[in-house]
Amino acid sequence: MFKAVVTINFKKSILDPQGNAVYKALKSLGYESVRDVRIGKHIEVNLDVETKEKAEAELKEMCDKLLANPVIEDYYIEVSEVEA
Amino acid sequence: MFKAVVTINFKKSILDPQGNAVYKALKSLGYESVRDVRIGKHIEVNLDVETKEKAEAELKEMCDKLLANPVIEDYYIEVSEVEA
Amino acid sequence: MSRELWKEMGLTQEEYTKIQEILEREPNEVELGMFATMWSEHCSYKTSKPVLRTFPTEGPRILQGPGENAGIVDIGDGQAAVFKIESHNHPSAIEPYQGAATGVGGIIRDIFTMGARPVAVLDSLRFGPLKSKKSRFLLDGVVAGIAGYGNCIGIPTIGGDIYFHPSYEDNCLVNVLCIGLIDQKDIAKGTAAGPGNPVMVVGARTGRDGIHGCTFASEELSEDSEERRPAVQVGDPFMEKLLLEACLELIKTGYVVGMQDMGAAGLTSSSCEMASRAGTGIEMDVAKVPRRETGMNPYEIMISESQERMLVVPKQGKEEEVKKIFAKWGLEAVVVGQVTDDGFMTIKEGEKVVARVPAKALTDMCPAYTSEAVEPEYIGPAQSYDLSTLPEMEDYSQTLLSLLGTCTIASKEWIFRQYDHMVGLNTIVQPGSDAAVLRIKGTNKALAATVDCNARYVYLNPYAGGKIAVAEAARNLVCSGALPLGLSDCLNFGNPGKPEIFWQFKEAARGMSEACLELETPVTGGNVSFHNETKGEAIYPTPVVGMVGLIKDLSHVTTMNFKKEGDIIILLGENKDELGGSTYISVIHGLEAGNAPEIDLKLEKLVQRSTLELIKEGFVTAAHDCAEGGLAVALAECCIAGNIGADVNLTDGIRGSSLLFGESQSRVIITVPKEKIDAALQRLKKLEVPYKVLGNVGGKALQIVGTGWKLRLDTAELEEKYREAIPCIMNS
Amino acid sequence: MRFGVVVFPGSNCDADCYHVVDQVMGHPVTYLWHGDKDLKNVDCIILPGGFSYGDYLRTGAIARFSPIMDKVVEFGEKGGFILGICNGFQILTETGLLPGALIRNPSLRFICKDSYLRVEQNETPFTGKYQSKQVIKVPIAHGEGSYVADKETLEKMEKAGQIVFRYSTSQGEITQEANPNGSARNIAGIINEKGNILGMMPHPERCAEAILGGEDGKLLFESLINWWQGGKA
Ligand SMILES: Nc1ncnc2c1ncn2[C@@H]1O[C@H](COP(=O)(O)OP(=O)(O)O)[C@@H](O)[C@H]1O
Ligand SMILES: [Mg+2]
Repeated sequence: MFKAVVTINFKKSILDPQGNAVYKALKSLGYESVRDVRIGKHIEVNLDVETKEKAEAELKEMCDKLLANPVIEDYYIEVSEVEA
Repeated sequence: MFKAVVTINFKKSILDPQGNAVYKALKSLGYESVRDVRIGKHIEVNLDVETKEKAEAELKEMCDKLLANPVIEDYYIEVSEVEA
Repeated sequence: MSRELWKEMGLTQEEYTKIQEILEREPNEVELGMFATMWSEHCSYKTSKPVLRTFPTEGPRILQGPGENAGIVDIGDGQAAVFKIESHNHPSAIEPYQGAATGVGGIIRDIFTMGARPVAVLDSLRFGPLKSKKSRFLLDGVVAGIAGYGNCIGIPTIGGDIYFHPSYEDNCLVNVLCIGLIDQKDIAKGTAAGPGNPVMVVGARTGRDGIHGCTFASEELSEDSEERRPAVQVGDPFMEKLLLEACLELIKTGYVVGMQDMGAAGLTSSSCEMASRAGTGIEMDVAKVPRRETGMNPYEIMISESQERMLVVPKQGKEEEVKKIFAKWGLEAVVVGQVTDDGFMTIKEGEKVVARVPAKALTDMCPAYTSEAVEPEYIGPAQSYDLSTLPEMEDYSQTLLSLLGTCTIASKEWIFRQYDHMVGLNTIVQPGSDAAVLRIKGTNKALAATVDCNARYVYLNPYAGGKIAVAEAARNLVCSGALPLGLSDCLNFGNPGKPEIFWQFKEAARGMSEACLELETPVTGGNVSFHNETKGEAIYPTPVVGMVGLIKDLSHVTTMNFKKEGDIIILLGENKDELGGSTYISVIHGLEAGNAPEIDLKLEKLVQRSTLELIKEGFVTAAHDCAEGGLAVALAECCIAGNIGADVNLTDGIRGSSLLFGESQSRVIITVPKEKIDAALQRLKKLEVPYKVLGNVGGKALQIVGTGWKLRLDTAELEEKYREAIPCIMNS
Repeated sequence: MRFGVVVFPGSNCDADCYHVVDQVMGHPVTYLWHGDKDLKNVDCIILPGGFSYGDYLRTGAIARFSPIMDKVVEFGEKGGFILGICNGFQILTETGLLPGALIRNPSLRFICKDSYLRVEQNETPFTGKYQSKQVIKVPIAHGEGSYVADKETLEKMEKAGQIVFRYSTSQGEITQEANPNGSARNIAGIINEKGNILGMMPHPERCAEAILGGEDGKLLFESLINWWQGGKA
């Protein structure tokens, strides 16, 4: 069994309304030291495949097809083996 | 400058509607090997503080106060130093 | 200047030469970018203008026709309705959620720019058939995007229309109409009058969003378009809500000279249009424009299409007051320049002048193109297709069920349940009827609104189809008890450079104009979306009509659901043996042929006037127009909505299929209580409108008896077919 | 009875609540600005629906830190009446004035429609004019209205009679099909232990006038005013 963690963020130049709102909220709560906030998705997928390579390949496909929106988002995949 | 990555997930006991929907969608796309999907938030916060300890402490406070809702969510913080 | 640059920006040789003439020198990159965006089809209407000029735009109720950010009609008591429709087709095809969401955001800004409070949104959608995965993906995303933006900002989406047809498979259409309410004394315009007055940028910060969005909208979609994806922007409805409140608060102070939203071509279009309208110039420093990203150059700042921004020209000396109001709403407001009297757009970066162009050159001097118009070859054979030889279907009940289960006819609940259609506490007729109705609080009046266009008719006969689009919209309003006031149109077509497409465009507009004149519904504005084609295949010509009407007394509000056992059903208008362009021949016989239904505007007007008269005189308990699927579908819809059956006799000397499913125009079904029937019939005779008593409301089934045939279905069965069609496909 | 409607950035049912109190109920009402700290001496605070702070991060999460909210919490803890509708309910759970949380509808879609509610508890200041087990028709309009709480909390609330409204069929049956958003135990509205703070996802202000399709929501406002004027629940 493999566990894949996919991190999805807006592309750098794309407006991140959520991140913005949280940035302002943190500032108004008095966290002066905050410079920047970006909010993305954290997706954990457990996969029952034989090899890490297979898991990575499948995940990449899933991201391109469904999980991420390549028009506005970048994604990053990390796969590790776990106990079944 | 420190960069904190906060990962926020629903508690195990809470049904994750988005994870569920994505799980079903992946299955219907033919990804038979998928066992489980959980969807959470990935928050990146850049902080201008002196030490890693300070960054971690501030982040923990932010999570308890605002970023996560302890009734339904767990969070996990990772801080690393970055170029200003 | 490298040759490639102006070409890359989408300008023609002729245009480039003209720019050189105007400036009497070579333009620099910033200037070229400003010209390229302002002279794009999307902003300049260079191809469509000569045709648009033929629309009737004046009338006793028209306070503002085309030319401003939105049209305005007088609704009495010193109040006015402000409305406009816009397309966001290309962005939605590429990123359905954000494309549709930012489309909603854009049109809402056009309304509050005029000082009006937006009170309703309607959406007009076209997709490929839902059996395709891509179409389902697009529908899902577009609806979620409209919901995401409209619900968040708190403006109800009260209606719309939607068709599914293969011609939209690669070019979906997303048109959005927004309506606002205003006290006439508060009307603001997009002018930069008064040299010396400050020019302020308010709202969101500027980023590299949608650089070249409007040139993008003026091209065909191709594989390349994927590369152009940065043209897609992310909307921030929360920001827009704040902007809306701040702008309306500002207008109330009386400090505003002019205001305009930054839509396509961003800072460039808003500033030069405001200056051009006022006959002034503007000098501004791009270095003062608040930015979200670092390292943006003047060119990028001038043409960025970042959302949720406005340009405001307040009275001199009121800058601080403006800032205070925006600060209250957590927004930035920054003086970036001032109005001048030299007629020039002078753009600086710090002290350095980076562009200097006459404002009017950008807005008015783009060469106009008169395209050639040639009747397409398909028209002749399609129109003369002999439909009289079609085999008559035996089982009309089954046919009716099939039609009710066709996505274009079936209930659109799956869509409008995702829209908050109630917020604002004004929606007194919710989506699902002919037109949506909004009460106007504090008065006894209401507004009705609808969007309509049957593109199959327009495809088969653009001239008739154009007329029908206007007539149907007006008819829908009348059925709700409203007097139609005016319309805003969104003309979605293929590449106008093709003589066949331009012919469709011209003919449709000609038909629309005639109908506007006859029905007294002038055009108050609109939008043109060309280049809706992929690999040379154009969409069906789709001139969407968004129309607004006034209900003078709340007691006139009428809905389509059959109400009471025993009410008498009357058909106004005439049944004809027409099947051309009908949903019936498309669904049952797989044909897109025949001529569009005939339309006699005099009869149309008479039917509409009579319907409205009877409503006002209190005779009518339900009214519904006959549209897609014909009389049988219209009757079924009235039964389903009322959860009650009907008994109907159809004894015209016309074959059953035409009688039941033909889409002859100018027909309205009304019901009248039994005790009022004699008086009602007398009224109808006096009005000299053709009518027929069809039968009465009651029971649990819809039964229609003709000469030698009978159709009978339980309302429960009708309802299931009608309600389940779209959810069944979308939720699987 | 004096009402105050809190306006957060992004509130969009604030004017609707104001309208109902003012025009339908005929009682004094004032807006309370999120950035202020003055409750203007009101007797009941309404936290209206909408998308405060865009509902970014989590619904109601950011609104909870508005300056006015400190005062609202204080007011509630002292026994003042608070009615949280939709986003207002979400804010109340974020502040902890009400238990549990609201998460996304399982369909992941926004739902706007009439829903039937069974009145589970009519012995509160907000519901005294309803019959026990009366079925009322009140619209919902939300994307995140699925109520969750741990079992212990749910049990405790059941016992204490804190569950005020449940989604039901038009006949008053509590079924899965009648539950539009997957809420635990069909919960549509709850009250705090003291009985002065009510949170609900459905919008009573949207059905307080016949012209809008129903008046079932009006009774909620009437109940409250009646209680205030000394009538019994
Ligand atoms: N895209 C949509 N968004 C919102 N409401 C819609 C949409 N499409 C259709 N509706 C609603 O469904 C009802 C039926 O629409 P339609 O079949 O186009 O009616 P008609 O033929 O009378 O114009 C109308 O009330 C309309 O507002
Ligand atoms: Mg209709």
